[in-house]
Amino acid sequence: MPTVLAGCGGSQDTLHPHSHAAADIANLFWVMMAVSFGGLALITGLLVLAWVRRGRRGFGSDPDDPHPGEKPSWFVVVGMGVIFPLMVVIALFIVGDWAIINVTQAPAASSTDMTVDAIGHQWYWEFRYPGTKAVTDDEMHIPVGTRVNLVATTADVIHSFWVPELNRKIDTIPGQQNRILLYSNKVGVYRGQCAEYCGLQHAHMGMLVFVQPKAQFRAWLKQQSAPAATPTTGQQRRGEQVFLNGPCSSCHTIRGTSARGYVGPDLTHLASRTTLAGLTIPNQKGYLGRWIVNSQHYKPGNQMPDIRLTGQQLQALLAYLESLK
Amino acid sequence: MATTVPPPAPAEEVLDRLERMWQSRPGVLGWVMTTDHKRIGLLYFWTTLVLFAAGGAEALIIRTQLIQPNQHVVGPATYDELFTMHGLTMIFFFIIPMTTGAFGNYLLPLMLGARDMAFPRMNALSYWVFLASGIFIYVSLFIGQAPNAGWFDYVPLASAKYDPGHAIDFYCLGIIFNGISSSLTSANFIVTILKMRAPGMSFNRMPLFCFAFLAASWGLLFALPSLTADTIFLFLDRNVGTHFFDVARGGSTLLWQHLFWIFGHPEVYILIVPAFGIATEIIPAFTQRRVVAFPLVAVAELLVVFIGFGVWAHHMFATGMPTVTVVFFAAATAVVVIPSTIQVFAWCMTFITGNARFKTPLLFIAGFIFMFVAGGLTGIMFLAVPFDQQVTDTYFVIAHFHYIIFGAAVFPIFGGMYFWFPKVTGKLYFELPGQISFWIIFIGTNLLFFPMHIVGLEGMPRRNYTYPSGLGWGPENLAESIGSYITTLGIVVLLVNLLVSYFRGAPAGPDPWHGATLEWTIPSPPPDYNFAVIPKVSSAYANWDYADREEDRRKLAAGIMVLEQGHEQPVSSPVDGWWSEIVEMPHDSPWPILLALAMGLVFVLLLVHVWLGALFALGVVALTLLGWHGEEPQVREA
Amino acid sequence: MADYVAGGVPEPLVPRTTEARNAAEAVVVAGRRGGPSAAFWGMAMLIASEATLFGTFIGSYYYLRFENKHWPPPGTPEPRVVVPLILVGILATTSLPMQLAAMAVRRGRLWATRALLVWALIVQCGYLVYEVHDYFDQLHSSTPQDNAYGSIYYTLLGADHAHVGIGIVLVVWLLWKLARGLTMYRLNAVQVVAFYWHAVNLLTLIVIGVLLSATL
Amino acid sequence: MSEAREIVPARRETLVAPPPRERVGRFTLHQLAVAQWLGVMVAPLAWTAQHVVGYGVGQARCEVGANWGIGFDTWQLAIVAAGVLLVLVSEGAAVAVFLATREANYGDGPPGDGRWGGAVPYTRLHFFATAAMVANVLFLAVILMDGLVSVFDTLCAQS
Repeated sequence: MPTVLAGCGGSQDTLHPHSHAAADIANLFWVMMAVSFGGLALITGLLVLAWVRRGRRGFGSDPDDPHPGEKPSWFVVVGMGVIFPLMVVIALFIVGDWAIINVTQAPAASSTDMTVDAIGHQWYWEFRYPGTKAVTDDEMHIPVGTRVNLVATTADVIHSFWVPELNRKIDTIPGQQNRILLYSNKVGVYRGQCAEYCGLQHAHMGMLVFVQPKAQFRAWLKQQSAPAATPTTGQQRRGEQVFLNGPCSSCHTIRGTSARGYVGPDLTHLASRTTLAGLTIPNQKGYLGRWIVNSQHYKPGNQMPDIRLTGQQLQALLAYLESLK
Repeated sequence: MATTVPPPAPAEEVLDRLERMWQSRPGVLGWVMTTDHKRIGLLYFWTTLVLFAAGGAEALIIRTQLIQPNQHVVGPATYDELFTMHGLTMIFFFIIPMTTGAFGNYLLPLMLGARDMAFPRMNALSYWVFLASGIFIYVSLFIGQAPNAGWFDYVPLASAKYDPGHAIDFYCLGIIFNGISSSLTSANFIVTILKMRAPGMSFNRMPLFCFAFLAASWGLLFALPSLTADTIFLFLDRNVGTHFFDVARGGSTLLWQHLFWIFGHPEVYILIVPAFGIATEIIPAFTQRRVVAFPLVAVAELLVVFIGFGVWAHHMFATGMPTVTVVFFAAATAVVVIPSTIQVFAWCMTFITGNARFKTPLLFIAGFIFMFVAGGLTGIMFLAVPFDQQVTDTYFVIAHFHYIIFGAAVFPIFGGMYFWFPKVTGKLYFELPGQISFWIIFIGTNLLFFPMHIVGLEGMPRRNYTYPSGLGWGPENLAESIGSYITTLGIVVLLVNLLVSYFRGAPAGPDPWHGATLEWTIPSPPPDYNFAVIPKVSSAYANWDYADREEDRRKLAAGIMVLEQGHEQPVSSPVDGWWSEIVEMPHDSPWPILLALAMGLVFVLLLVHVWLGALFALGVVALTLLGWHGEEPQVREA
Repeated sequence: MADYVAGGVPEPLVPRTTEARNAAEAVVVAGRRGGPSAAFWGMAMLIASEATLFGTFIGSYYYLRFENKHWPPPGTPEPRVVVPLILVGILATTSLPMQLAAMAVRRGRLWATRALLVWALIVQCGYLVYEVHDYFDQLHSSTPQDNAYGSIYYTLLGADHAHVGIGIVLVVWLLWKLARGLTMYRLNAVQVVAFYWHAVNLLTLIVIGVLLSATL
Repeated sequence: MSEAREIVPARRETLVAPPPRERVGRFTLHQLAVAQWLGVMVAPLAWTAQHVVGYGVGQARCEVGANWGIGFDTWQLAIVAAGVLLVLVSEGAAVAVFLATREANYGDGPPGDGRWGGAVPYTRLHFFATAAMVANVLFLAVILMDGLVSVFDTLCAQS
């Protein structure tokens, strides 16, 4: 198998948060982990103590006492087994489910600056920017330091939108409009992935979140809202014909042309992306070509059939697709 | 510490009578028609062991596939079937039948001082139904139609639209079929524990093992119907065109998840509570000390299952339920921790205040406590909803529940295998290989499961048939795979050790460990009638009440409490164990296996949509039941 | 050994089912035993499990109801109220003959038992026949394939009818058994089946109530 | 027979049912038995009811088809208050039985002398009462936690 993307820039480490929601969760984890190791150490210590004292009767009680050291043991069991853990879980409950949950739960609509719709498909993510025509797939852009109201829905089965470094995950349930706050305090690329098992290619359903400076983001959005670039060279025009007359247009949309398919991703600005097929391969001419003729090799079971094209048809098609900046 | 007096020469002719009356037919027919709980327990044991091997093989293929990024040992389709079957097998066809089926069947009557289960023929029926359901579900694998939507099988992925073919139908019918077996077993156990106790064994004199199995049986009895209803809905949606889970027609996909987890969470406790029971029998035997805080441990075993019914939605925190709802279940999740902490500290204090001898079984229990605490602590973390929403569906969760299910359920099963091996076979196992097998398994499992915490926190979702390089997941996965191979090696050592011991082991005698409960008062292997004299019980650790045991021997000599006029078994009142009657128990019967076959026919015909045929097969089931009840237990002239 | 005591009762005084070879002896044994038979407990387990199954069905019914704005959905007829209520009332009365039968068999009154069982059987069959007819009649106006409401409605109702049917089979079986005299085993059977019928009657009342709640 | 006589158990009182009218401290055995079952049963049932109804009220208040206009906080507070009350009753009963049978063991040890030494049902009463005393604390905790969040967390916000 040819080399597939190496994480493609972003990482998805829950312990490298870049928003206060993710940061709160990470800090909570560090505290819980410390306490947990304490507890594990305590129990292990007791077991070791028992091993050290093996072969001896307990705590100086006479040998035929059936309950050596029963009383002190009761104090340990009730104190360490009931009262102490009860206090710990109640504290954790209050911190986690009363304080932090107000940060991670769906944001109040009024408190957000913009909305992005994330639509899960088998097996890629589609992103729409309400109020604009912009549609992009697998790669979404948001402005830095902006409270984004992310609405997660699904076109087929249950998926789960998850960008660990920005916030917790949210499932896309048919018939529901689940929302989370997407916010980043740092420009950069963050990787996300579908987290709910959604079929054959669940493993290849990644996404990238490009967090850009506000001005840059506005420019990007403007460019994405525009219809597809009209082909300039003859090669590209032939490619367009291949696309429109071939099988492609039945599944894919290119705004500004007659291609209106909705099975596969929107390709209007394909060339402006860095990756293909849910972060399976980089968006380079070679990969794109091989993907078109043999996508089942990279992503077995995906919805796109292997397309049979002659050599120059393929070259023309690639030239056209490469021109869709 | 005094040891038990060797039994005096028994009244031979009485024992012969009992022997003749209670022994099953010789040969294969004896095993097919048997209603002897010991034979049924052994049948369960061997069957589940085979299925354990299958589930383990699936796990090994999975680990080999994930040993490094972008592997292609198996394709995604196969991988999905593998992890689905792994989950189904280990939960429904290994741990539950191994604990309740094998250990429960073999040991409960022995610990209660009974001669058989309350419903011996129903007991046989549950085994044959279990076997049939196991074959049913594994046939799917061999005809390439294995369930492939995960063991929790979420709709709409499992609906006919996204998963055509028979895969999910096999899942639905197999689960219902297996559920029938489990329900029968649990009903049988509950009645046995409540009614078949030796007269005088009041509730508070019952061994903790029995409390654990009572709790697990109640759990199964009340949890399974929810899954049954769920799978019925799914089967109807797929094959009859109903719309329970079809959002377009007013259905709800979350309904599946709710019903599934109303079963699925108690299920987790049903898996480990019998393991608690095994632990609470091994610990007293190897510390020569009664378990600390007896009432609290007993109630904790019941509470963990009871409260476990109130926490199901914590598997659904990421589905966007209202915050108030979510937090309701977080609160229950917080409190369900406490019964476990009670038991852990009770066990540890028993270790310390007792006189611990770290033989192999106790080593497994110590390892179990370590693994259980480790897995339990990560479990506590999930009560913080935001954290749960961050790591759910990642390998962090896999690590958590494998620490619980392998560490807390399977370790005691291994410990129990060693512990009761002398009782079942009459031979001693070899100690050194036993301890070696423990250390291999202990190191292997920790190497296998601990890195999953890390890789999960690094963002690796579960159920991916492969993963990209460059996200730093490689080393952990490599370690996990190596760990899986080491664990397998350890299990092989364990089984080989037991197998060799079976042929080469030294004779064990009735009571090699000076164990606490009644099964150690009788010869090993136990006679078909279990107890020559219905034992006198005046504490939860009956084998240590020497006066009572001495009295039993004198009673045998005097022919008192022998009940040899037939297939007789005393029945007592549920709480205080006042003796209420002596019942005649049924003997070998062909009907259980016939009934299981008829039921199997029903499910096969449902699978292939021969509705009328299924109806006809139901008629066959009814006729079989008629024949079953044709033979009424009456006096058998011995 | 007369005064050896275990579990509160001297061994010779403890009733043996093996001593019950005919009706009279069975009655004596049943009279002397403390508490209900193990078979009774077994039926209690079955009922617990079945009740949980129906509890799940009913929970699903209300869950789906909360998920839907209109219940039943527009276009689906509301369930009829009067006739089902009357019928279920009539069915509930069969608890009386069943209980009387259990008490009669306990006194060894074989003919009374048979007569009471037949009484109950007639009413139960009447109920089931009408209900099944009504069930298929309703299928003309709405089907389980229409929407989630139809699905849960027909599933719940059908499951309940199935349980009534099983009860009828059990009563027929009892009569067939009792035709050949009384034994301990059959005495237990009558008591157990009576128990089952009380549960089914209660279940039917609840199920019908739930289904009719859609008309509120 | 003669041989049988001499093996009449030494502690037959551990095996014979005492009369329910027998006085144990300030109560009769019968009263204690009832109190013990109250202590064991009431709290779990109270929590079950509170949990199910509380969840149902949440659904009824926040779901699509919930056009019943349920006053959420009032309901929750009522349910929680009732739950807490019942659990306290249960705990009270358990404590009473525990104190009345304080001299008995739990039945796990070898019987000592007299009715306290291990005679059923004194040990059984003591056993269940002790267990219930601890268990009820857990039910109290979970009901209070439910009450806390159902009042303070933002209502019907999607988690």
